[in-house]
Amino acid sequence: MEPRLIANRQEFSWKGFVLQWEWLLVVLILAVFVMNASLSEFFLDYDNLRDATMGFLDKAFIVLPMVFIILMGDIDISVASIVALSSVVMADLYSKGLPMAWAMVVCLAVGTVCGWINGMLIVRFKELSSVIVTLATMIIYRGIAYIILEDQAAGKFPKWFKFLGWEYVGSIPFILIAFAVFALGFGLLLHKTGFGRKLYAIGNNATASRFSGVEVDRIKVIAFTLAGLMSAVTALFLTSRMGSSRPNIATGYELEVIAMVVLGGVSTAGGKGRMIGAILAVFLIGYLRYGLGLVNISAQSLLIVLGLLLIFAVAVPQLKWKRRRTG
Amino acid sequence: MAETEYVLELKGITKIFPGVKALDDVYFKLRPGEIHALMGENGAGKSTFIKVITGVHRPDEGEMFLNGRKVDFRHPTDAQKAGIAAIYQHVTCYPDLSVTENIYMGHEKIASGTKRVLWKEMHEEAGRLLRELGASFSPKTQMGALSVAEQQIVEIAKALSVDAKIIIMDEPTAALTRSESEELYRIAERLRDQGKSIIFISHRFEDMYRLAGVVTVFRDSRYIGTWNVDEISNHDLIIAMVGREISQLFPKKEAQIGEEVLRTEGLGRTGYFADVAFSLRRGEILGLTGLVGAGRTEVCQAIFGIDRPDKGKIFVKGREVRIRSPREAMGLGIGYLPEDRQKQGLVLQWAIGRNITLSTLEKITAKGALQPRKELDIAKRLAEKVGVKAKSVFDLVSSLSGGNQQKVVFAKLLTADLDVLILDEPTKGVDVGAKSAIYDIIGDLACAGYGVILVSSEMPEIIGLCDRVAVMREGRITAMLNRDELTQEAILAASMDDAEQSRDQRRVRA
Amino acid sequence: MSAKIAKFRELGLLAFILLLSAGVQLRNPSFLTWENINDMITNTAILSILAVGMMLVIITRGIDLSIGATLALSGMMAALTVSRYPGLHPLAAIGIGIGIGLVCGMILGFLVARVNILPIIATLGMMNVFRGLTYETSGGKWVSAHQMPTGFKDIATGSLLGINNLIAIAIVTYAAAYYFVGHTRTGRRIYAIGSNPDSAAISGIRTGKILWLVYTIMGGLSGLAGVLWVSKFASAQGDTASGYELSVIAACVLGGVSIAGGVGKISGIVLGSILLGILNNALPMINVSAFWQMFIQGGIILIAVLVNALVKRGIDRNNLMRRSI
Amino acid sequence: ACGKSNSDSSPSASQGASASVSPSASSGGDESASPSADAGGAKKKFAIIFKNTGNPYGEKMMDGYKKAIEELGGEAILKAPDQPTAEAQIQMIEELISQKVDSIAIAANDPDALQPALEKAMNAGIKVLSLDSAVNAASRLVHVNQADPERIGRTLIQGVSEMIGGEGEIAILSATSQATNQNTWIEWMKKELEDPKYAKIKLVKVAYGDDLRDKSVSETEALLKSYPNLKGIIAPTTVGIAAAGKVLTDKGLKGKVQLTGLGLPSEMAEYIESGVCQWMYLWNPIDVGYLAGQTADSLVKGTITGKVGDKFTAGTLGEKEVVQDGDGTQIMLGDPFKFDASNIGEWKSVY
Ligand SMILES: Nc1ncnc2c1ncn2[C@@H]1O[C@H](COP(=O)(O)OP(=O)(O)OP(=O)(O)O)[C@@H](O)[C@H]1O
Ligand SMILES: Nc1ncnc2c1ncn2[C@@H]1O[C@H](COP(=O)(O)OP(=O)(O)OP(=O)(O)O)[C@@H](O)[C@H]1O
Ligand SMILES: [Mg+2]
Ligand SMILES: [Mg+2]
Repeated sequence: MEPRLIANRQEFSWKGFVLQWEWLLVVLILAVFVMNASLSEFFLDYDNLRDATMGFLDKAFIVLPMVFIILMGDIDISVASIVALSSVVMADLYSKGLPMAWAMVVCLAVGTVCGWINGMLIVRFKELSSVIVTLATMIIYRGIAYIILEDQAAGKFPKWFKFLGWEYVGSIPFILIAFAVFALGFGLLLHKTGFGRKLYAIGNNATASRFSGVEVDRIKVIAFTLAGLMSAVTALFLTSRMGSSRPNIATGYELEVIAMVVLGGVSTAGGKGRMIGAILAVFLIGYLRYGLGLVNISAQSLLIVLGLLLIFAVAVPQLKWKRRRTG
Repeated sequence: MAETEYVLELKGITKIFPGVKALDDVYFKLRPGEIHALMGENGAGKSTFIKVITGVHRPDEGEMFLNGRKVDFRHPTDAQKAGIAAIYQHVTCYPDLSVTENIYMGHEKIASGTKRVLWKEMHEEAGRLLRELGASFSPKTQMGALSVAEQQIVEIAKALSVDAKIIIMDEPTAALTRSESEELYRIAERLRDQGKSIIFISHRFEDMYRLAGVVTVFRDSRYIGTWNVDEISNHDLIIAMVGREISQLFPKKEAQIGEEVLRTEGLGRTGYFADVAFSLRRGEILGLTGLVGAGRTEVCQAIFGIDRPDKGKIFVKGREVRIRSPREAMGLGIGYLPEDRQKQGLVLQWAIGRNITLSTLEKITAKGALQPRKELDIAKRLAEKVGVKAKSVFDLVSSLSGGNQQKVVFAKLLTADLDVLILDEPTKGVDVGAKSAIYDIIGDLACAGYGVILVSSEMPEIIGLCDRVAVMREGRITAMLNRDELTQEAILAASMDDAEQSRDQRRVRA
Repeated sequence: MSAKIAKFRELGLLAFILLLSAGVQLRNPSFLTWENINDMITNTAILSILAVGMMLVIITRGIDLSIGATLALSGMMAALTVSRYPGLHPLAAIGIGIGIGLVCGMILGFLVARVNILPIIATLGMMNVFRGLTYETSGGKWVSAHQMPTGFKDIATGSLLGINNLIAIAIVTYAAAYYFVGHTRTGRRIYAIGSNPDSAAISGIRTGKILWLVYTIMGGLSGLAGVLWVSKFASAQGDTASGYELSVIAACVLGGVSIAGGVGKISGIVLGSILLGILNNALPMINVSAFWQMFIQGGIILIAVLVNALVKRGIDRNNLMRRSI
Repeated sequence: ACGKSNSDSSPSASQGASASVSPSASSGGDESASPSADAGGAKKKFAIIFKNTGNPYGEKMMDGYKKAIEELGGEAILKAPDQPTAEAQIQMIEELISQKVDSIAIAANDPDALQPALEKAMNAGIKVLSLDSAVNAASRLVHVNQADPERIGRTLIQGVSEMIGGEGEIAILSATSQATNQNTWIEWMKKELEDPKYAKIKLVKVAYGDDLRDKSVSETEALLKSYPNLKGIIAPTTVGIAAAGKVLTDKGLKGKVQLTGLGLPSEMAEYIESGVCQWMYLWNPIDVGYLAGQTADSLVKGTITGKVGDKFTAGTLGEKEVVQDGDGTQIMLGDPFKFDASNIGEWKSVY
């Protein structure tokens, strides 16, 4: 049979370039900047813009692995509890005399183990969805945090620990640098490695991935473990920002994180979306909140704005798609 | 006028799917009280045509007349109301619901006043329909608990439950045993005698000769012609369907048979298969056939590490191995082309290139990073090798025709260093041209020293391509036929039991 | 075969509940008294009413995270209305609550069925909106017991034929739902959509309409629950029932409703709600430390779902063994 | 109509009968009466952060704060997050630092967790004080204390002892196990119980209703069943005491089980009028906010620095003095006010 020639170079398409989801986010961020700048004289101020990132980046570390998990069509609602548990363990051990550096290592280890347990339960019990498993572990992990610290707060960390959440390297907040490094790492992992490719494959078609030799279970466990680890990283920064720890910290973070991932264009139906989108969403929500905070908008109005933004952002591509299908 | 003569008439129907013209200017006429066979190779467009009639798909061009009146079905319910019922090829069941509900979903019996669902009546009626069809399971059974054959019977009952003027059956016998088929013939004839019209699709010639008065043939999405069954010879019919002499289809290439690469001994998985023993050598094509549901796929997937067998041994190149995952199987040199290419073989939303390299990402990874250049080169080379018709490796797989999709799955297999290829129904739903191309590829692979296991339900394919054939029935190998023993009769005899009747009952009870 | 599994599941859950009750009874003899059982069921009534709606939503492969907010909004609106017009008939207050809930549900249904937004996102977004509106309408105030007419408070404390109204309403809801999912065409089609959406489309079922209906029902029930909640506790707050959706989902899951869709029985969610009700009631009574309560609760939920999964596996395996191969 | 009520019936312990603390004042418009600022425009900005939004107690406190600030010609910024978390309050503090406010008054969701954020604010020259629930001494210049925790704890025990006739089992229904205010009060209650005169009173359990209605109800019911001889319940939290009142009402236990604690008059009016709860205590949140506003202004003006012994005139509340409080300093509003059937009718519509 005569071989047919198949191109392996892609022509650059302006349409494809322009129609990327991320542009919508960029436009929205610009809009937020313009709006905020016109609302408050304090918004366009280098120090303020910089310090604002310190306020909203703590949970952004969880956004990175959550992108992986949602890409695969799963979800992890236990992350906030993992933050609480690993933070509480760290604070408790430190207050019992463990050197701070070791306490931080234990914090990361606790988060990793919690994530790993989630992952193992999910792949070992395929008949249970990740919603149920992480719903149960969400209660359990926070429950353990309560058992450990009871009604106490633990803290009085060494001075240098404050560095994580409050200090600058040069004039750039350390947390921003740390986030940039992690974001780059997770972005490369997702877009440049076989691991990332497999995540997409699983999200699009887990069965076909398995039949193609992709170690679906292993990858799921890794993704959930990463979510645990990054929750512990969040715990480090959040604990540093609060200067102490309690079992009830990070309440409600899971939904905020999921909202950011979804707003970033990552589809919970699995298999679609990019890291950059989620990162943009972090900044979009962060600066929107911050800007509205500068004009002291009420908490309830802020809730409504954020809810509508989420709906609007996911509805737009649906409408576009529908029109294309019918027209 | 023709209005009185035909209950159903379709003219110039064209249906285009993204990338595929599934129907191209097709004609069809159906008389009352007629059993009309619709034949054609896989992918000829038969099922699509049926879905046009039942309002699932809307044609891009063409007209449809019911009793001489022009109709335009926008929704399956429109067709139902017009008295058309269909048994679809791929079972469309609700696994979580009862048999009764599966039969009546969409046209439940309800009390006229209270709108209450009349369970008792439906169960009784369903029970009656099932008894008529010779099934002995209760209508209250959950659908998901039934075997494929039993589910097919439910589908038939579903079509019968609507008091339809026109009944369409898309390969209803594919999963049935001979006695079950007999039952179906009887019912079809009775319906015909009541003045109903039946459109009947089947790949089995015996079905057509036993039942149909008229046969229409499609080929490559086109209408070829309509004949009275007793007026056309078998030979001419095959030429009409295939477009050439069938011997051309299977150019058996003689490969060098080498050492043994795969052997199983007493392989078994509780509830699925037992005592499966065979060996495979380099260059050999081993056929694995039997009726649908005989357990062939289960055996293949057990060897490939999808499910774990709980008894027996597997030897690869003489060494006993335990295979726990597809990845391990591939590491040992075993590749599997799955039965359902859309669900198991491909990531449909992805481009050709990515699909091809999915199973061997390690090969295109250097220092942890994927090498896009290398990836695209490999994809291009393999796509060209198996002859995918596409513009570039960036074309989405979902835009390809079934045959081309299947070729992409083949290309995936070729990326890895394999010795054994297990091909599960590689020509299912593939058009004629692609089919012969696939046969070519299979022949080439054998020549290149792969050991090939070819699972197929198509008799000519098995007979034309294989060196040896294992026939399975109800989870066991019932015959191992050498090339010189290969006849249709021998295979059929091994796939169906003489004491079919008693076994049917046993299986249904299980 | 699987029908048997379902039955077995429920028996297993029932056995678990009985064991748990026996254990609690040993530690606190006042657990299985008529009064306590009555209290327990009354306290579980609202949860179980919501579980009915949630079951329908989950059967269609969806989820509704907004019910806590819908409940708060409709409860608040009903309370504000009765405090402004104390002469209003209690049934009218219930009507207002249900009406507001229905509107919320219809909005969600529209987003899910028409705009095609995934349920988890649509309900997450609207959860924020409804919660924000609750604060907005109340202006940060609570509606307290003394602002509510006695008739309104009697909705929850009064009784019907000797049965507390809450229990009676829950029983009526269950009976209606039982009839609806078991004996009406639409009810059965909800299962069909969850079991196999593609087949449902081929069978001529209007998927969009039914999805819309399901979310509307969920909204209506949340609205009803809102009025009952406010009446029971004689107080309406902006943060009423925040996070309650998770308890409701847990009740459904414990009751055997499958997140994969298509599966769920009224009897199952009754048991699921009762198990949660017992946990809420029993843990304070057996004198476990407040700090252990959460852990025990989560642990029991996890054990219950894991045991369920294992039991199901065992049964599947048994069935395979019985096949004649 | 009840605007004529004078200081005797006012929950404010301060002697000056003031418009700001009388019931009628707060039901009137809250913005109109403010004397205009110095026309130049550079109004000083005073911010208050309450625990969470949608809490009438907090709304009243913020009203009082705003009242004071506007009287003094400043600009009041009222903030509260939607969830009562320290994390959200940290973000709000950041937002206020960016806005270069002059003072932040905060009712803290966590005494320690705000320390780094508040230190940053103080370093930026912002005068920080806490009110209602304190932050630790290092995070504030001064704390505005609604009432002495020792007095609250002891008074509640004295109250319940009087109600049950100095004999029998009692239980405490608190908010969350984390709530620092509640925990301090409970400590003092236990200390008071050590007095031999309470020998016949036995504290059987401290239960936590988490400030959730449903949980508080379950916990109350469990108390009643587990301790059939229970004579009294102390609930030092607004949601808890109302939930307990509801349970006692529904179960017809009026007179059999006594209830007291700290509650909002509006929430408790029903149960005080019916006699389920003979009396309970609270301070006037409007006054707490008002005093905080006055204190903030004095801190900004430099009248006081937050050191022990500083004195200033807190508007209609009169002269106030900074006193020692553990490591830090505080300003006391006064004793908690007792609400009973005689005065509840007047207060239930106020807060
Ligand atoms: N929904 C669809 N989208 C895209 N292509 C489709 C779709 N359905 C069918 N096709 C394509 O249309 C062609 C005709 O398919 P059809 O199922 O009608 O064939 P068939 O004659 O019934 O074959 P078989 O004998 O295997 O059942 C095939 O190439 C198939 O891949
Ligand atoms: N009711 C039943 N009783 C016994 N065995 C059953 C029953 N239902 C299904 N099975 C088994 O389930 C398996 C399903 O068949 P499988 O798909 O593996 O067979 P197959 O031969 O590959 O069919 P196909 O040709 O469709 O690929 C078979 O092994 C069959 O024995
Ligand atoms: Mg077909
Ligand atoms: Mg098969």
